[in-house]
Amino acid sequence: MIAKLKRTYGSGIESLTYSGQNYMVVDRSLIPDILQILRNEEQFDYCVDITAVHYPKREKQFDVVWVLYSFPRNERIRVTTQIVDGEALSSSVPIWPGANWLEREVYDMFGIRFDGHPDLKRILLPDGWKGYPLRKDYSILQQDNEWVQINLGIESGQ
Amino acid sequence: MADQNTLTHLDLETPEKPFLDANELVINMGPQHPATHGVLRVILRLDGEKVLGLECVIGYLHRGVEKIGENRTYTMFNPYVDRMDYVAAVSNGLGYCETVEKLLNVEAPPRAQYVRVILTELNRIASHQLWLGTHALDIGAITPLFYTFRDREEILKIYEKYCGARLTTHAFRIGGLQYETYNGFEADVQNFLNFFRPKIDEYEELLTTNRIWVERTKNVGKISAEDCIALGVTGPVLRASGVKWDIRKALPYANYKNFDFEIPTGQHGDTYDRYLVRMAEMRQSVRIIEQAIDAIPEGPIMAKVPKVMKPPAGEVYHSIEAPKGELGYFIVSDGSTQPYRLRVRPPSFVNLQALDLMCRGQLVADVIAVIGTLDIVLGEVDR
Amino acid sequence: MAPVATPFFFYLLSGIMLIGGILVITRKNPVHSALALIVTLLAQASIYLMLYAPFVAGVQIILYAGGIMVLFLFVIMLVSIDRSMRERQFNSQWVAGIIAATALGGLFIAVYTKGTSIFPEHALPVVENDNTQKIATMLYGQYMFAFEIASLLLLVAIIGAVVMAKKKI
Amino acid sequence: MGRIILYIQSYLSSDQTPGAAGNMFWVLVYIMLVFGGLSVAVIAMNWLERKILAHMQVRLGPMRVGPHGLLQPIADALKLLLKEDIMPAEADGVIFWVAPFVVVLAAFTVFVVVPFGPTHAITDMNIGILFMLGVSSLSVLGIVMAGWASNSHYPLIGALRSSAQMVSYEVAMGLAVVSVVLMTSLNATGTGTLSMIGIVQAQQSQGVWFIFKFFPLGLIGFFIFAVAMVAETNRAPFDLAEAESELTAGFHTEYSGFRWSLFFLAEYSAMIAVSSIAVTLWLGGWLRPFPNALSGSTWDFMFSFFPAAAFLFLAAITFFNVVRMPKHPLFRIQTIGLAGFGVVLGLIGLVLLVPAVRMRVQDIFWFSAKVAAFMYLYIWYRGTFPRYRFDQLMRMGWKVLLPMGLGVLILTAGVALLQQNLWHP
Repeated sequence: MIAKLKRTYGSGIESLTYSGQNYMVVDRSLIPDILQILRNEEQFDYCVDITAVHYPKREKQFDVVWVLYSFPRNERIRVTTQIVDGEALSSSVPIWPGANWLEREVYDMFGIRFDGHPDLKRILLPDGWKGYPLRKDYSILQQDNEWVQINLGIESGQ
Repeated sequence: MADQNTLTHLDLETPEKPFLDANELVINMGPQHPATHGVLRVILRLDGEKVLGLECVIGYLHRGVEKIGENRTYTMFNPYVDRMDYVAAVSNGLGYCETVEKLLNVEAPPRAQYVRVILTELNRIASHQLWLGTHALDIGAITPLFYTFRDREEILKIYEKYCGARLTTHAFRIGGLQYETYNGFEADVQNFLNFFRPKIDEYEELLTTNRIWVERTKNVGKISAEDCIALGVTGPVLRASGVKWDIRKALPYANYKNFDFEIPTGQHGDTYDRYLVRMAEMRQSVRIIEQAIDAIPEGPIMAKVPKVMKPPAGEVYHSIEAPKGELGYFIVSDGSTQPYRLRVRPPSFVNLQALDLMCRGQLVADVIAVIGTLDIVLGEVDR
Repeated sequence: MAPVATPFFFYLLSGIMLIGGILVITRKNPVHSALALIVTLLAQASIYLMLYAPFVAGVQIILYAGGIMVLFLFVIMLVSIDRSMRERQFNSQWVAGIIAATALGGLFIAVYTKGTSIFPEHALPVVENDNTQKIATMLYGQYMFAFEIASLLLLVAIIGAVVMAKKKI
Repeated sequence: MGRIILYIQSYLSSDQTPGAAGNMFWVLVYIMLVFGGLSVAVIAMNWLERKILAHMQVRLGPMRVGPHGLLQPIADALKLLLKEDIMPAEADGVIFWVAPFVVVLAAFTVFVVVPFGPTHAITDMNIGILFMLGVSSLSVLGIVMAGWASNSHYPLIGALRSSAQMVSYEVAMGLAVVSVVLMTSLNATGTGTLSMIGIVQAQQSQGVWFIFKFFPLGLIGFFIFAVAMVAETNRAPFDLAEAESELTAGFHTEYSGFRWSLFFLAEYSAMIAVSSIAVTLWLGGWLRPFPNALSGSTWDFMFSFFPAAAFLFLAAITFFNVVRMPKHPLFRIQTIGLAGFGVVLGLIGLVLLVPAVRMRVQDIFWFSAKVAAFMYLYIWYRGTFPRYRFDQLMRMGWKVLLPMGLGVLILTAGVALLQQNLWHP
């Protein structure tokens, strides 16, 4: 499967295996096509998870990870891509409606935007919150002091 | 595929017509509401009592578990996972320990595996019992709650005897178990099974053929198998829609491949089928525990793991079949003592997305039934 | 049963009725008006009781106070109260009001001054005990036809309401 | 002074209710007795419901305040009286304040015509049953007022639900009642009665409880009423108006303290009221079991010991539990309290043995016993049934009970007509 994809898209795809688990690193520009093909042709009909990893020292700061599963093939695969901070990805909600909240959470925690998402807003944190807590430069003790003071009427949430 | 048209976004902030002027009514359910199982807030848009659409507002219980994970060592983080789905703490622990074991490339010894299966399946029963009690309570039957809590107590007693805790058990360690089973563990579990088998019949006697129960649950909150898969819904909800899929069978973990059990499925994907599927799952769990008790081997309970865990750099996604669905952990290691990134894929969070679809066109009273049947735990949704 | 303190109760109930009636037309909040109307209707039912007409009193309570007024309230409560409070009330029909009031007043005065001859001199014998039975025999005997016509009319009204309310039957 | 005593005594020899006899003194006494008894019954019901429900649900229920939690209702009442009475800022003050009183008034006024015995009623109205249905339907007003005045969504929905429910079930209820009124007309004169006492007397003279009359018509009518009355009182499984899992507490969500307790009081007295209607109409009211089959002075004498026996039995149970109390010194006060309670029950039982009391109290005992059976049913329903959904409830009211009621009414009329004309020309 990956070989086939590689033939079509060439060097944009890198296939890797770690601890018996397959994953592929895909160039950002190929992501919409690859996901669509995985869903429609390769029968990866279940989007298990979407998440991101922050590498502040890299130039392309974020890894965005899709965990996909195929019921007919009983196979799991991860698709990873690297993007620069501020870059937007196209939303995969049209492909898997279940990606809705998962993308919202990625946006909430990392500030990665998804174009074409029907309702991209914060999900776990309150709407007016500033900052993206799962970025590495966001300390574990940090909070949006202004929000806490205005909305909770206390000096600090800690 | 879920019909995109039915899932259009609703502007709930500004209803088209002012309150009380016409049929449409926007009502806010929760975050303090007896039937939302915690601090779920649901904004309902109603036409009379018919639900036109709803939006979930979550995050009231957000504790930043994933951020904490990045700032704790692998061992230190282990107790935190118990606090996510606090109803099924053992399952959470199993998933986490197995994922880290995968990163470290170790495997728990057979005896530990068996004890893990026994405790996890007991946990599945306890979780389903709690679900049954609260679900029935939401629909108005108050008695099953007390029956299930009475029986769940017996499971909690076994946990307490084994590891000292009842709810947030922290029963497993990376690489196996911390404690050898206590004297009479097998007998206790066996006694529980003998005690519990007739109790399932008792629950079923109260509800399965109860006319009001059937009327309240049949054809309520229907969801098709395609919609389930498209929305990523897993666990008993998926199985009740007719998909025979259970990670224990599909991608076996622990030593589930050694056990003989069935995957109960439903056909209609309604609340009643989900009820039947969970009842059948309790019986299957009893079956698994019975086999495990008979086959439990002697031997070490802990694999060789270093005191200071430094998994090699890499990333691993591993998931287990928690009582609520697929519970996944995605851990990125950079070779240090702390995970570089720790992501939890909570079943409740993803399943909760289906609430909107399942409730449209139903009545307010059905929203309650559907929230109950999704079996969400807000500690896990919000993390 | 021997009547006790009849004039006292009569004036008490009439007073309640009058106050209730005035409140009905003066309150701006329709819910308050409806509730005042219920008070009036209940006082009226009590006056029926004093007149040895228990059946009428019972029907008054069940139908008017318990049934119709609940439906009234139902409708009023679903209407935006805030808006109706702000709206100008329809009390500008002074001419029609004065004409109606004068006519009614004239009628009352005429009955009060001349009308004593219309009514029998003495009070009717107390017939409390089989009063209800009498009504039954009258309704289902002498006035059977009228009664049935009335019920048929109501049936038509019900069907009409259902047809109008339901787009699809 | 002497005249007053004469006035008071004059009633004792009459065979009428004080209201019908026009004796104001005894009317007042009866009002006090009925409402005092009602309050005690509500308090007892509160304790019983919690205890019985608890035992159905494998738990103990109140155990701390007083022996076996006997003083719990009193403690709760005190707590409610002392609680802050909160009124939402946006509520409609006057209506919010008046609503609970309307509900209580409606629930209590009904008892004016409830016949605890041939002479044991405040009054006997010609339109007794009509009055009961009418006044009890007024409690809808209180509920609607409460729900609207709270100016909040849940109470409003609760009020709408409960009024729609009560108005719909009243129809089926009325049809069932009319079928009974038809049955009362099967006498020489051919006229029936609406009077509560008259209905029981009709059962006495026809020698059958109306539940067994024209079997199974009476039974079906009773069944319709028994379902409708649970819906009327907003109790499980028809407790949609206060379904706590959906509407938190329905129309009384915003109420607290004393005014909340008024709703509570009204709910329980309404339960007792509708049960009294059912008992009067179908179960022979104050008549003892088998008044015809087991007639004669010997049987009368035997049955007259029932009240005393019941209380002595309760006393015996209490003493048995006194013996079973833990012997720990901490439980001394509780043990003594329970023994005291048993002594009170026993004394009541002994008083009931006195011939003069024995003969007079019988009717009240049988009536209360039948009502108590209904109260137990109410608790039992609550312990077993899930809650109906609103559309199911309406479907049941309009599409099941109403046609059934109409059918029963028509069939009863037909059978009665046949019987009047063919068998007794």
